[in-house]
Amino acid sequence: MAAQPKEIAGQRPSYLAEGGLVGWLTTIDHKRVAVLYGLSSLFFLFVGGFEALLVRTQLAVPNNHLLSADTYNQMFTMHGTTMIFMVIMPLEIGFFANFLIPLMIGARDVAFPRINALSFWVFIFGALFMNAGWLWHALPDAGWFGYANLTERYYSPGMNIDLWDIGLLILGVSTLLSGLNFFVTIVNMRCPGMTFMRMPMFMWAMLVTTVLILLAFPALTVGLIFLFLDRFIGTHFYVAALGATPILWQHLFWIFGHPEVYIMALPAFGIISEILPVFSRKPLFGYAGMAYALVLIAFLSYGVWGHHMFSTGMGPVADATFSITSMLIAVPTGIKIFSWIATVWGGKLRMTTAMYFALAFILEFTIGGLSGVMHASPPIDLQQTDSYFIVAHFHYVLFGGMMFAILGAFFYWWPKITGRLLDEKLGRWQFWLTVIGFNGTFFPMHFLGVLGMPRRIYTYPAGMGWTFWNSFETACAYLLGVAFLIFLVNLVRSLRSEQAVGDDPWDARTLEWSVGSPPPAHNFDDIVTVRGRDAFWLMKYGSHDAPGHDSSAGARASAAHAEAGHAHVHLPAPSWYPLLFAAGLLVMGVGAMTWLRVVFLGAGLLLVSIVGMGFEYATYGQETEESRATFFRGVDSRKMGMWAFLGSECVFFACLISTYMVYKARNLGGPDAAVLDIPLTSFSTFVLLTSSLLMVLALAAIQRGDRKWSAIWLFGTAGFGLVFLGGQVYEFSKLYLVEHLAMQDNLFGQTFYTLVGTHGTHVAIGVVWLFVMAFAALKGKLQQSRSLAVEIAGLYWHFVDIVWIVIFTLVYLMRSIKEA
Amino acid sequence: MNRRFGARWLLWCALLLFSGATEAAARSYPMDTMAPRSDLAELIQSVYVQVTLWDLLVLVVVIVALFLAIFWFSTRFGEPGEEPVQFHSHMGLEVAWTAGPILILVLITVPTVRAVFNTQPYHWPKEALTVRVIAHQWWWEFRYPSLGAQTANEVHIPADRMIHFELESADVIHSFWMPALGGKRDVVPGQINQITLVAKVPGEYYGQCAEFCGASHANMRFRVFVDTAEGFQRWVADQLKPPVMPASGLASEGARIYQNAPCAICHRVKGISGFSKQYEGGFRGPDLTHFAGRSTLAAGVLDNTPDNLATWIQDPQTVKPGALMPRLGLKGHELTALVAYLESLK
Amino acid sequence: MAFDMDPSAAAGIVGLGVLYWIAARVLRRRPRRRQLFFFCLALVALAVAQGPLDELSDRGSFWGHMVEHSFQCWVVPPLLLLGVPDWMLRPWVTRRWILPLARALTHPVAAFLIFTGVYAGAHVPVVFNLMTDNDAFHIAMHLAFLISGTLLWWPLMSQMPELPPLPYPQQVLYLFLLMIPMTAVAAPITLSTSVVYPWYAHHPHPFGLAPLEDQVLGGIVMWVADSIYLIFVFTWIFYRWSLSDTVEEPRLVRPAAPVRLAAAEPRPGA
Amino acid sequence: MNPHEGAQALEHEHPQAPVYLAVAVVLTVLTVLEIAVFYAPFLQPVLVPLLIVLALAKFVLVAMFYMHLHYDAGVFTSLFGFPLLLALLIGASLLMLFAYLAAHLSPVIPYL
Repeated sequence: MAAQPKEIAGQRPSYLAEGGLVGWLTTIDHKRVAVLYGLSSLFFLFVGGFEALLVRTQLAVPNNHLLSADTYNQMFTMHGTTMIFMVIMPLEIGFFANFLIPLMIGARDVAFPRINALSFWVFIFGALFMNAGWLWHALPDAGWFGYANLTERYYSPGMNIDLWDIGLLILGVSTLLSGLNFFVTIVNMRCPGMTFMRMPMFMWAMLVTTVLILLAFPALTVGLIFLFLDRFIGTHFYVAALGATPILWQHLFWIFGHPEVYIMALPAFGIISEILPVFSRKPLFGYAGMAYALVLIAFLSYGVWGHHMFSTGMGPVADATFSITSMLIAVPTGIKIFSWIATVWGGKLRMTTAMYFALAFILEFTIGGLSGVMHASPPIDLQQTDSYFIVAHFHYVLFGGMMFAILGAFFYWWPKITGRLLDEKLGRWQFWLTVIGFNGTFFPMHFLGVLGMPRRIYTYPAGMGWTFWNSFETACAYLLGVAFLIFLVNLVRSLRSEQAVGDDPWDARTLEWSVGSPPPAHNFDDIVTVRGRDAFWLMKYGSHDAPGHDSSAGARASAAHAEAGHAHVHLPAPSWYPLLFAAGLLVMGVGAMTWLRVVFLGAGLLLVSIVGMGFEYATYGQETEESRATFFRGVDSRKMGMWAFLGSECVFFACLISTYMVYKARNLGGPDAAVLDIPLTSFSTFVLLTSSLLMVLALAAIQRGDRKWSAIWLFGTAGFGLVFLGGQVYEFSKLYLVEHLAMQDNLFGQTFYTLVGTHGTHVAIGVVWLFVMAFAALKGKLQQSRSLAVEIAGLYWHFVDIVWIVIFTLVYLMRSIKEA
Repeated sequence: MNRRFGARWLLWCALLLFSGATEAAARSYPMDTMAPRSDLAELIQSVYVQVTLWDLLVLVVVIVALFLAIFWFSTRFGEPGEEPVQFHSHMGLEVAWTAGPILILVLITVPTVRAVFNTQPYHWPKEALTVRVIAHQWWWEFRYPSLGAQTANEVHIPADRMIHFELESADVIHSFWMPALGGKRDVVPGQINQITLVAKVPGEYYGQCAEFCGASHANMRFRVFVDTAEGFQRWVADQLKPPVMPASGLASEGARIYQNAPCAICHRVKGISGFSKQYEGGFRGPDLTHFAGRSTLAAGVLDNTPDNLATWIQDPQTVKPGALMPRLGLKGHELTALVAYLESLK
Repeated sequence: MAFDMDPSAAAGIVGLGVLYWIAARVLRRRPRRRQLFFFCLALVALAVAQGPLDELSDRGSFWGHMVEHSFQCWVVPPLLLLGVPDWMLRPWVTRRWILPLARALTHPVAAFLIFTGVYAGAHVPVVFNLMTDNDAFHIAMHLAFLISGTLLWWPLMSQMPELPPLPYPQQVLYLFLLMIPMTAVAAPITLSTSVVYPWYAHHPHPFGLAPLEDQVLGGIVMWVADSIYLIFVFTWIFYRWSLSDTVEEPRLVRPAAPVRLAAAEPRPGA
Repeated sequence: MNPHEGAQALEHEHPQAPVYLAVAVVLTVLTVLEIAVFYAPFLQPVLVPLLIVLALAKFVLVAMFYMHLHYDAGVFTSLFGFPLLLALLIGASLLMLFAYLAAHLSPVIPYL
């Protein structure tokens, strides 16, 4: 927050109070990290908007020469990637969810504060890395989805696609980590009394979103790793000449792609489900139905990705199946829309700007959803896909849906975040300009789609009947630009104003309004007990004779009690390691584009920051009283975090193994699975199984408090791990030198080396982790109370062992099975 | 990025209003997806209309409910009033608005699944005319294996006869889209997709590549000429005739220039220049044997007129940025001679 | 459809009813009206399965046979579990040597494996032919379906604290894992191009269906009916989960003064 | 997976060494069986189902005992079970989708 909001008299010290530049660089308070996310994504919002205006101006008239072809391709690609990965997701997940989750569930902070800071720094470095293309006129230019073999080195030789590939990998790490963090926070750190069915609906939306993130991003990571190997090492994962097929990229991308659009949609549903009840003074209609709709959308979203690929010819059976599942997903969305209208029905509506945006959301999102149902049926999709009809559909869903919800959220939660109200008059101006500009820009795109204007064309001939609508849209697009400028003015003016706003200006219903606005650094003075849905509304208007109601009349204890409460709260200290981790990742990315040794430098930075974070706090691995109080049936957050991470690793290895089995039948020539050496790998399997045994013995020893034996077993496990790695290095070199199985010219070779190599890398990471543990045990730092650290390392190690069991069977023992 | 952006901005605004008005009057929409001219397109159109009607019904219900709710229940800001009834669930209502959409979806799914299986037949009658469509980076090549004819960017098909398009790609993923004659089908390297249709109304129809395929994706257009049976026979006969060898005059001079210029490396004129053996590069240009017979030039970007041809040969990059055709540096008399020769290849 | 039921099935249904009545008398407790209703519904469903459906399948209709199996696996056991109150089973189950056995059998993994074994085993051509050829084995198979079906539904619907049901999220996981064996059994039958079970090849099929069409219809009954059925069960589990949480919800008291929400001045102290 | 201890799972009832050794022995036996099945000529026709069953058994053993799913709260089982189920569904559907491509579309013909 460049302009430090002036301290208002009588205001308790808010989270924005202390910390200069160093305070902001090392902060791990979820509210300050959220503000950092908010600022950077607002900046990228205007960058994306600028790219959109360039695209619209180029299309204003036929045969326009404002932008050259490749500049236009770069602009529309960056508009898509920026708006999705650097604006909507960071705003919804990094800014609003990050700020509000702990406040809404009555927690002091997120489950892993340092990972929260780390995911911000990784996000900002990834975004800057991808946008570095502005300097050399080499921005990514193959569309936000980057379909295969146009992204191969042969067809896009420049560094454009490298920036996109590595940038997305870095952004993926950031989103995956924040998803993991919020999942554990919501499941594990709800205040007493707040069961799943009493959480605010925004918490349900974020819980389901984090599950989607955890299980969708691995598919994108696998696809990007294959593209990275294709472009840098010369493998042919998507090149048809060697028997591979570019359709594999489309499958992997859209397995991530459709859950991704729900990762963006569900937080917006949550925001709307929070705004509507407050300004209608009525509880949300059909709470159970809404939660059920969220869960059903999440489950079905993994079964619908094929509707992006109807025109690639997957065959009638696949088209019919994906069409049915895609239409099924419209049912839960219908439940939500009707429930929102029922929430507004019969209420006393206060038409603030936030309410205007929420109501406009319902209308615009319905239009977008219904135009979506049209191309869920394959015959219609053959006419509509890759035409401007699709552009109209997803802008109605993304802009009319997500952006309206985000703007509504800004107007609704701004007093909570900054302690000031956004000006309603400016807000009204901005709302009407946005609605007119939005509908004017994007509704004619339905006509252009029906009139056959394809997507992503940098110019079009005259006489096709498209010119009028394109010019009309460009004019309205500038109107939108003006609306967003008004929004910026509104934000800046409110930060400079002196106007003090009470803690609860909207007489709202959820817990975050029970603390001060802006809230103090430690959120809650004493942990709240919740007795029903809309916890704060019950505190204000609930009957006071209900059993178990605490003595203090209102939610806010008296100031004196607050001061006392303030003292005993222990806030974790700021730390430099998240910034170091992100810097290490950035250096690795830059190294991949320049020299290999820079990659190793980056990896070193990464290792230092991880080990540093590991031992930064004296209580690492200990379950403090504070953290145990609020756990979900006594389950430790760190263990739940590891299990969630292993869950997403399951999907990661599933994609890798399916690629191996799919490509095994398509190998055109050269050595194939018959060259694999079974005796050697059988020995490796025994080695890994024994290392698992040693691991659990080490854990048993630590839990008994036996320091000597725990060190011995840990060194034994790490040693056996090394033996396994040695076996693998020997096997790879024998295959490469003796059997001439190379990655570059053999489809089986590349899938085999990638799959077993990735597993080998996981084993290597495990070995390093175990050696660090072993030395810590040797030096006495791993007491019995910190046995959880060894248990978590054990979970990771056993998971790596399980994956090897699957690989050993599917790859080695079934080598003679030809067709998968 | 173009530095002159700021200065010329106002000019565009003036131009917008003028061109907008004239354009709106133009009636012809060549790429209109709602004008079916083949059995495949009519099948798609029927499902299109049904689903759109169901969508509009649901949209009307939502709009009416929403605006009624807004106008009946909104209050002036701060106006006192009694607390609204805090009802928050009603089982009958919730079941209704779950069952309703499911019913509508069943009514949509039945025609959709039936249309899916009709539009992708596994096998087609023997007498269907097979047309091999080969997509290159930014132009289309058409071949008639049973007739031995070959053309580029313009395909002729007989009306009222089953046509079986076999789609192959020579480089990246493209998408073969003829809005009037049926949906699009991606052209994926490594597999042969197919579209099977019977064109009903003779005429000239526009088509364009729909899958982003690089710099000049926007300039990868093609024309489909649906001819009557005898019109198609006449066209095939023309295509099979050997190329015209001009005896004298400017055209013959152009022929000589054509032979020793690098044109012959990538382009083929039957009988005069095959692909030279020593050129291993995978790239090939369109077949120019009957170039003059085509109405458009450079994959539907320019009309086939001598001066358009001259601008194209002089500098292909301005017409199609990223085009793989090099700038030959021909000028003046040589250029007009070559143009005359090419225009003589009827 | 003539209602001539197989004598052993008739005896079974009446026996169950009498047993239920005697147990209620002996333990001198009346089952709740809802439980009685569900139990009668279970008996009716069993009668429908053993009566007309069994007769239809005897006349050679494959899909009729599959619907009968679906009744025995998906309809009768849940109704039985809803109908039989826990206090009626308690004296039997809590015997010293029965409880560990019951605990092992109703363990989710065990119940799942037993049901999958029976369900998949029955559809292996060899076993199926044996079933169609000799009636005693056929009846034994149907009993096996009923028993393994009841075991399968136990972790989802048990009312006995000694053998508790699974927590709700795991019930959903248990349910969706169930889709895999069902698809594995139904898919080959539906998609196979030849008649899998020879007994149906040379038997006349009612409603004029060809043997292959009958088989595809039977396959679809198993595949689609079961997956749609499971989505309804998933909805029912979610609904029960949402009911279980809103235990004591305090009454709302109307605020005394009408609330003036002018944004400027702060709200009166709570 | 262990509902019998009711909702409040006992966090600190750790299995001791003998349990682990027993599991290790079973795992080793299963691995030896797998390799034997691979090399046994008469088992080749039924190789795939046998190997899958053995691998599944080892998978469940390691997950239940080494990773304490048998002893810990049920939430971890769901946390690991759902993604596993999703992984199976994604893998199966990718295999079926590409099997269709291989069966119905003619292989790569150099386009010249």
